[in-house]
Amino acid sequence: MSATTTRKTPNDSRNLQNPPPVARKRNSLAKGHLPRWAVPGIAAASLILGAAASTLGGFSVATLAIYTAIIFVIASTVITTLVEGPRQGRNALATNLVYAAFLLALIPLASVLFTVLQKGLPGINTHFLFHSMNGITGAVDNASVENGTPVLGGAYHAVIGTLLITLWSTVISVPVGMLTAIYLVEYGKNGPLARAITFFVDVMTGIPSIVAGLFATALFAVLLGPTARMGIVAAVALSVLMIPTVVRSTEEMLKIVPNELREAAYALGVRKWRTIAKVVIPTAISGIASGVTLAIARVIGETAPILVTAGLANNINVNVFGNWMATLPTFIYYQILTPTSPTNVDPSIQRAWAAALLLIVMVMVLNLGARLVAGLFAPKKGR
Amino acid sequence: MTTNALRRNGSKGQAGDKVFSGAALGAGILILATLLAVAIFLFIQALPTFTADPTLITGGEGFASYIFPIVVGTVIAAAIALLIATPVGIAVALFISHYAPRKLAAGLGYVIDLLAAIPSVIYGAWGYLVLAPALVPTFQWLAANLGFIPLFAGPASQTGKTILTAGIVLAVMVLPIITSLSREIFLQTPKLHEEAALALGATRWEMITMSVLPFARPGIISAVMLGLGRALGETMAVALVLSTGGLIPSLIKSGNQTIAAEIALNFPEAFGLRLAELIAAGLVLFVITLVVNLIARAIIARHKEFSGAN
Amino acid sequence: MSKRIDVKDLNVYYSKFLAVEDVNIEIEAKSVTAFIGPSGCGKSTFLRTLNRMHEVIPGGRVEGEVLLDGDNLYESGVDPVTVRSQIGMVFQRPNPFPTMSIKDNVLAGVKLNGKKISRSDADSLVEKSLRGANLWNEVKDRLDKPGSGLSGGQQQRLCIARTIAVKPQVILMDEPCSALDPISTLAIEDLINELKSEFTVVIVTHNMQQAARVSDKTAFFNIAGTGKPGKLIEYAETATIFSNPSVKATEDYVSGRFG
Amino acid sequence: MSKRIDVKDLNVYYSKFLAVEDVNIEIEAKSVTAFIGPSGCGKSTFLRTLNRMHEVIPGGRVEGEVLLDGDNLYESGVDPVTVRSQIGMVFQRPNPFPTMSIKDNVLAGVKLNGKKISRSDADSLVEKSLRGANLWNEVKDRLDKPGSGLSGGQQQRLCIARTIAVKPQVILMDEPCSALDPISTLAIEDLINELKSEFTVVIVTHNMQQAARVSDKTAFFNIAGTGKPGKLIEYAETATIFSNPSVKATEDYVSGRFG
Amino acid sequence: SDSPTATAGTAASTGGSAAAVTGTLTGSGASSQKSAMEAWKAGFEAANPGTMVQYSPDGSGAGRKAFLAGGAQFAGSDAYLKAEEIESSKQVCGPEGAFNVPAYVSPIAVAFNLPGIETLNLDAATIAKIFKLEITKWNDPAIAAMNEGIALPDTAITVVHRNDESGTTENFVDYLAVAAKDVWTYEVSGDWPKDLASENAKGTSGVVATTTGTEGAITYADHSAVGKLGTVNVKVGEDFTKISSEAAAKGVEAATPVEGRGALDMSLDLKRDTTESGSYPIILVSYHVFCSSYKDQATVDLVKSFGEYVLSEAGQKEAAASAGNAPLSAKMSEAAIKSIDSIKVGS
Ligand SMILES: Nc1ncnc2c1ncn2[C@@H]1O[C@H](COP(=O)(O)OP(=O)(O)OP(=O)(O)O)[C@@H](O)[C@H]1O
Ligand SMILES: Nc1ncnc2c1ncn2[C@@H]1O[C@H](COP(=O)(O)OP(=O)(O)OP(=O)(O)O)[C@@H](O)[C@H]1O
Ligand SMILES: [Mg+2]
Ligand SMILES: [Mg+2]
Ligand SMILES: O=P([O-])([O-])[O-]
Repeated sequence: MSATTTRKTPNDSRNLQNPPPVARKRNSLAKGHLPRWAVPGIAAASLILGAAASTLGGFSVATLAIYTAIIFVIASTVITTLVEGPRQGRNALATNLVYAAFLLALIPLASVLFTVLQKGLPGINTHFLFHSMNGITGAVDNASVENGTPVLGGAYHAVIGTLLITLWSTVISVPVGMLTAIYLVEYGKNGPLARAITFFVDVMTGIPSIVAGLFATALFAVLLGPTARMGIVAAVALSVLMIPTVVRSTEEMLKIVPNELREAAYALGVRKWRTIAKVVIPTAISGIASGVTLAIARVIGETAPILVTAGLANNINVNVFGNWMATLPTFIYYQILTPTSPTNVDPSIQRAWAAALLLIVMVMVLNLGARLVAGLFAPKKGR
Repeated sequence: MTTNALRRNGSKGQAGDKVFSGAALGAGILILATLLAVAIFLFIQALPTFTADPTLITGGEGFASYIFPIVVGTVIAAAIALLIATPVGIAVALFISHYAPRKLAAGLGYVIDLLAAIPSVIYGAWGYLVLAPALVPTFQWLAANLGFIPLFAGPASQTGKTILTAGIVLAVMVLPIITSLSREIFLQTPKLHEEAALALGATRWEMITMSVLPFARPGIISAVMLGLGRALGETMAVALVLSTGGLIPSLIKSGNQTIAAEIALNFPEAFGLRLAELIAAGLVLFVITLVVNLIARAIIARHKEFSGAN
Repeated sequence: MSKRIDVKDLNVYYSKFLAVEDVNIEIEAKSVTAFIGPSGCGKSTFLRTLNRMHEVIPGGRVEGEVLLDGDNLYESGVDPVTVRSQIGMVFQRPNPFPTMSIKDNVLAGVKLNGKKISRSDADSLVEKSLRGANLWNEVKDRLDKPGSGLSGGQQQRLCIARTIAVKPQVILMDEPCSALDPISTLAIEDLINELKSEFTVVIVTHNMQQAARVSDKTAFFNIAGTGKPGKLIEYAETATIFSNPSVKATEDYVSGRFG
Repeated sequence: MSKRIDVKDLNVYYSKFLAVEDVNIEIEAKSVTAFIGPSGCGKSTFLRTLNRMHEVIPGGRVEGEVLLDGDNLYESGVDPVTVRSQIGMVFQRPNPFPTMSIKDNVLAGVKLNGKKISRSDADSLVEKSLRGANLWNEVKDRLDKPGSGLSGGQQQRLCIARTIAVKPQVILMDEPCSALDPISTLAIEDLINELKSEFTVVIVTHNMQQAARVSDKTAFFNIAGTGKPGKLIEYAETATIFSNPSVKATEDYVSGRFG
Repeated sequence: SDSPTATAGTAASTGGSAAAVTGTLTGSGASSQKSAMEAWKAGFEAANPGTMVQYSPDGSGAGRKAFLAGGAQFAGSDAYLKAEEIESSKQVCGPEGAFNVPAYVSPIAVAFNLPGIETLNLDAATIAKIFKLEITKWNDPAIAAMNEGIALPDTAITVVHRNDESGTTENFVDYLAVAAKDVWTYEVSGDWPKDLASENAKGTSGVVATTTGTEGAITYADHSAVGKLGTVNVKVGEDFTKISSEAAAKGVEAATPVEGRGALDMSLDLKRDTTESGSYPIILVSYHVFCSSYKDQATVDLVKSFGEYVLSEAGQKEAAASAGNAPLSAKMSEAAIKSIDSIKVGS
């Protein structure tokens, strides 16, 4: 029984017509709680101190931001601890660090995106988007630099190659990866085979991409002879890299589908495979979709395995079963590392960054697509 | 014995189950077979290295002394990457799942996922064009003030192309892998358990440590392992960012080398025994991954009884 | 059409742990049978063996026979799917499918098995089942909304509707009303009485009044102590169990003087 | 020590949906108050507003005041964490922490407060709380096993033990016994009677007998129809509600003649 | 569209060659030839409609390996086939094996980043000492002695070398090992000596970019790629030779054929320590490797007509215009064309 209220004895009537007590004391539940202005206040103070500290050791925006952030994290943690106690202090620290981590993660993203946009945007035009590099020689680039005419040649052939090779590797990896994950979660019952697969899938994540490429090359050399460089070989190499990501993320997502749902379906006389296909997978689809997207993003930017499997082409090739193919990463790679004209590298560099921008946009679109798909099937409630 | 009525039409539709479970099993076995094939391929191609005269191996002192510094370099780079990416990745995932305003969260997750969309060549180019020069002052400061620690022994690199820079680039590349997988799992934490913690008077952070993190623990470890795989196997970004060299403890001088980059840098010109050496290096990387995963498995298994699933 | 169930010398295990021991029971067609007993005595475990849902749990296995109109559920060659489509089940915790709308939840048993059903048949089946579960009025305007948006009681009734919709021959219910208010409970009890005229119903309940109200026969399970197996102590007409049980433990339990 | 709760003009929303409208109620210290009413009428929703657990649900918000001994829980500057550590809650569905052992589950709330607790104190607290929840005998040999391995009823009792262990000033229980057998239920009811001498207890129940047995006062909530907000219809001494209610709907409900 | 230059019209056909050839020709090898190869490919395909040339710049080693395995019809290589490789080529090329012809000459510049200084005079020993990290300041007396009148800064020298195995490195260190044999005692290989720890980068563009971004840096790279960096005039005899295509061509003239090779083979031993004034000794000769016989006439025609196009005046001019390399002398081209002309159908 707290003595802090002036309330009279409780009354039994259901209608609370009594006016509220006139002189209410400060809310004892709010005791030891920082006022609302505390956070902005500490932030402002940190900014001032941060500015002071950074001017001491050579002012720059970066040091200002860093000092301010550090001072803010420490100060708000300490003040919260002093006023609200250690538990709230830890909570405040965790909150600060979580926010700081997010901002920190944005820095490289912003920097990379800025770099790509700054260097890539000038090169994006319809000529670039819809033409290949066929017939573009150093002389052409030299001419466009010397005459100040627009850069010729584009990434169309590489876009086609990227789309086709990625499509084929997805077509190979997603069924294999998802089925494997299904085996692990729904059928394997943690038996020796399931444990072996889980373990080796993890090991598979560590295969360096170039080794995957060499492996695919060797495999097809055995099957088709030494000249076998083509899109499908690259797709197989990428699949080796993609499958473990698909398996792992799908497995994790399937595991957290509650057993209750499986039981509900079984009890309705639904076959196991239909339960998996119609109940378990739709429930986990959002996570699976983002796992697959991640896996695609993981391989769509690969260079090394493409070079040894699909060669390099300047012209458009839509046949993954014959002739060489370029992809955006190999295109970027060679435009940067061995520019078309060594003496005038700017056109190549511009094409490389424009292609990088293109690739990022492609993955973004893919990502959006996956989200859309996931949204259509995902559990209708939840966050 | 009378015929069992339940058995009569029992097989109807059972084919679907058989096909499906067969396909699932087949897929699993296919993966094992592929991996076995990769291992055999690596082993056969690497074999000349192990039988060759040690003086013929690069460095002239046998394969072990050739590979040892690169293994250490690989481990250093991957360790830097994971030391940065794991806490940041988990924190970012938590930010998106439990801190950010709900309406923003999905969009923010998408933004971070974008990091995964950037090809490694671009990370490499960004690393040596933007990041490395930007880090030079920091390296110089570290050399001047913390130079007594061998890790920061000076003189600092003029170009900023050091193993630390490579590690940071790898961390950025690994981050979205850890974040997006962890985030999905954090979001799946049963509401019941979160509410149980909150109703006991837990703060948000306490709720996270009581219900979210324990639930997500195996998933986090998997995510980190996936990230580790990427960090270990990444070729092009390291090849472009790192100014390679022999094994040195300092993280802010040029030096060190990773297996994947060693392969990528030397493969084009490699021939005969040198090629076998590089493939053997790939085999070693394979073994490293195997060992690390064994350890991770052991950690997960130790807590199996208390796993969050079900 | 409904069928009888005969259980002979049934032992139920979780891996090595014997959870329920040596049950012999005969459940008549077109009757309601209630299982009662203290928590942990194996009522749920035993109930699940009646439609082979027990097998779904890792390590779950049985010894003995369960006969559905003389056909052994556990005979080799019997497909558990066939068994379960004839013997439906409602669980203790409501578990609607979160990815499906209310309507699709009701139709789940039909649609998930890939059976074609016309739109109008589907609509009338949905309405009939939801009415049967006393949920129609509350959800008729939001049949396309997700089932997980309902309150606990509403969710459980949705699960009952879903089970009714597949028209099984036996319906097993594991404390179906423990999340329901008295009105819904009464409706479900009425429903059970209706179903009885056509189907065989087995219900686990903690509510003695409910057992007394709905069941024709009652089985009392008990457990000697932790780690010991649960056993069927007494099985008789409900009236007998509640008024004149032959075993002391039963009398103690139903009168609340237990333990 | 226990505290009283006064609720003034409370409206509870899920985003724009008004789930509970205009509740005024005074809950006395050291008393047991029961909330009854049909499913979906907002009992759980309202109960959650009493310790700000309502805020945890997306879109959940309130208008009005809830006073704990005169201090408004919803005043700006009040930390929900403080509120919840004084007002504990037991949920409808058992929710032990799956990654913790039985013992750690009981101690979960206690450990939060950062106070160092000696091994022997901890052990005795665990025993006391588990005994209070009538679970001690069943689990005393496996305190280090995960809590998720228990049966439903056992899990719920574990959650009650966990809440008791933090010794809150008010305990809110949302159908705590709906998953329990009569013996455990009786034990919990006895426990509530004991707790009453020190704490304020608010319990949601569908079981009229239970409300009659344990509560001093009873609040009857009702809902006019789907989509309409739930309302507090009548609040009075339990004896009055069950024998001589002043509103017709209450009488219909408690006598089972509702709807 | 596959014709981005349609409006530019640079790849004008210069009239079809005698026999109309068709088909796809596959090559693999040195990345340094990529730019020139793009020019040859464009010129050749324009002159011979119905042909396609695909060249994968995987690296010389990979190219030779692919060629020897039958995965490519010709290889581009920064180093000629060694005797044992010619031996093993007999498996795919028939009893007479494969042969090398020079196709591409590239002067290697020693390039540095010192604002305001465009050229420096250095002799082989000083260059070797700089790259050996013995001379560490730009105003070192050894440098100053050869560069009177140039204000050398007190900047530290940052050596930048290739971190990938490379033909450029091999030719550069070969020059150091021959012309400054007292100073440079390391084994000649495409890998930079492991003991010399300094800055490095991948590829020609990598070292150039790193050098351009680091004041006081020095590197070695294909002359066409050094851009605005300063270049070293190398001491040959008593004079300092400024790097140029002509000086490089002169450097190649001084080379002698490798002994013990077949009649078709045109592998060259470069004379790094030539004293002939006006010739530039740090050069890289890149070869095309062909089989002396192919399985069918169509392939023979295709290979011959491409190989000869590369060596023709038009081909060499196109390459020089695109890749900035040095053309082969007329004499050498003629000899090489003669070798190619004798390619025949094998058994
Ligand atoms: N999945 C499982 N694995 C191992 N043991 C289990 C499992 N589920 C239940 N048990 C044990 O089997 C016994 C019977 O449990 P069961 O759930 O059938 O009891 P119940 O009578 O339904 O109890 P309640 O009334 O609480 O639902 C208990 O001792 C329980 O601990
Ligand atoms: N998370 C939510 N979002 C939106 N509406 C909700 C949510 N939870 C419950 N509701 C709605 O609020 C109303 C009150 O629900 P509540 O769960 O409080 O009822 P209840 O009286 O506790 O029912 P029961 O006896 O079944 O537990 C119902 O109409 C329900 O559909
Ligand atoms: Mg049960
Ligand atoms: Mg409720
Ligand atoms: O042409 P490189 O071998 O020096 O890359």
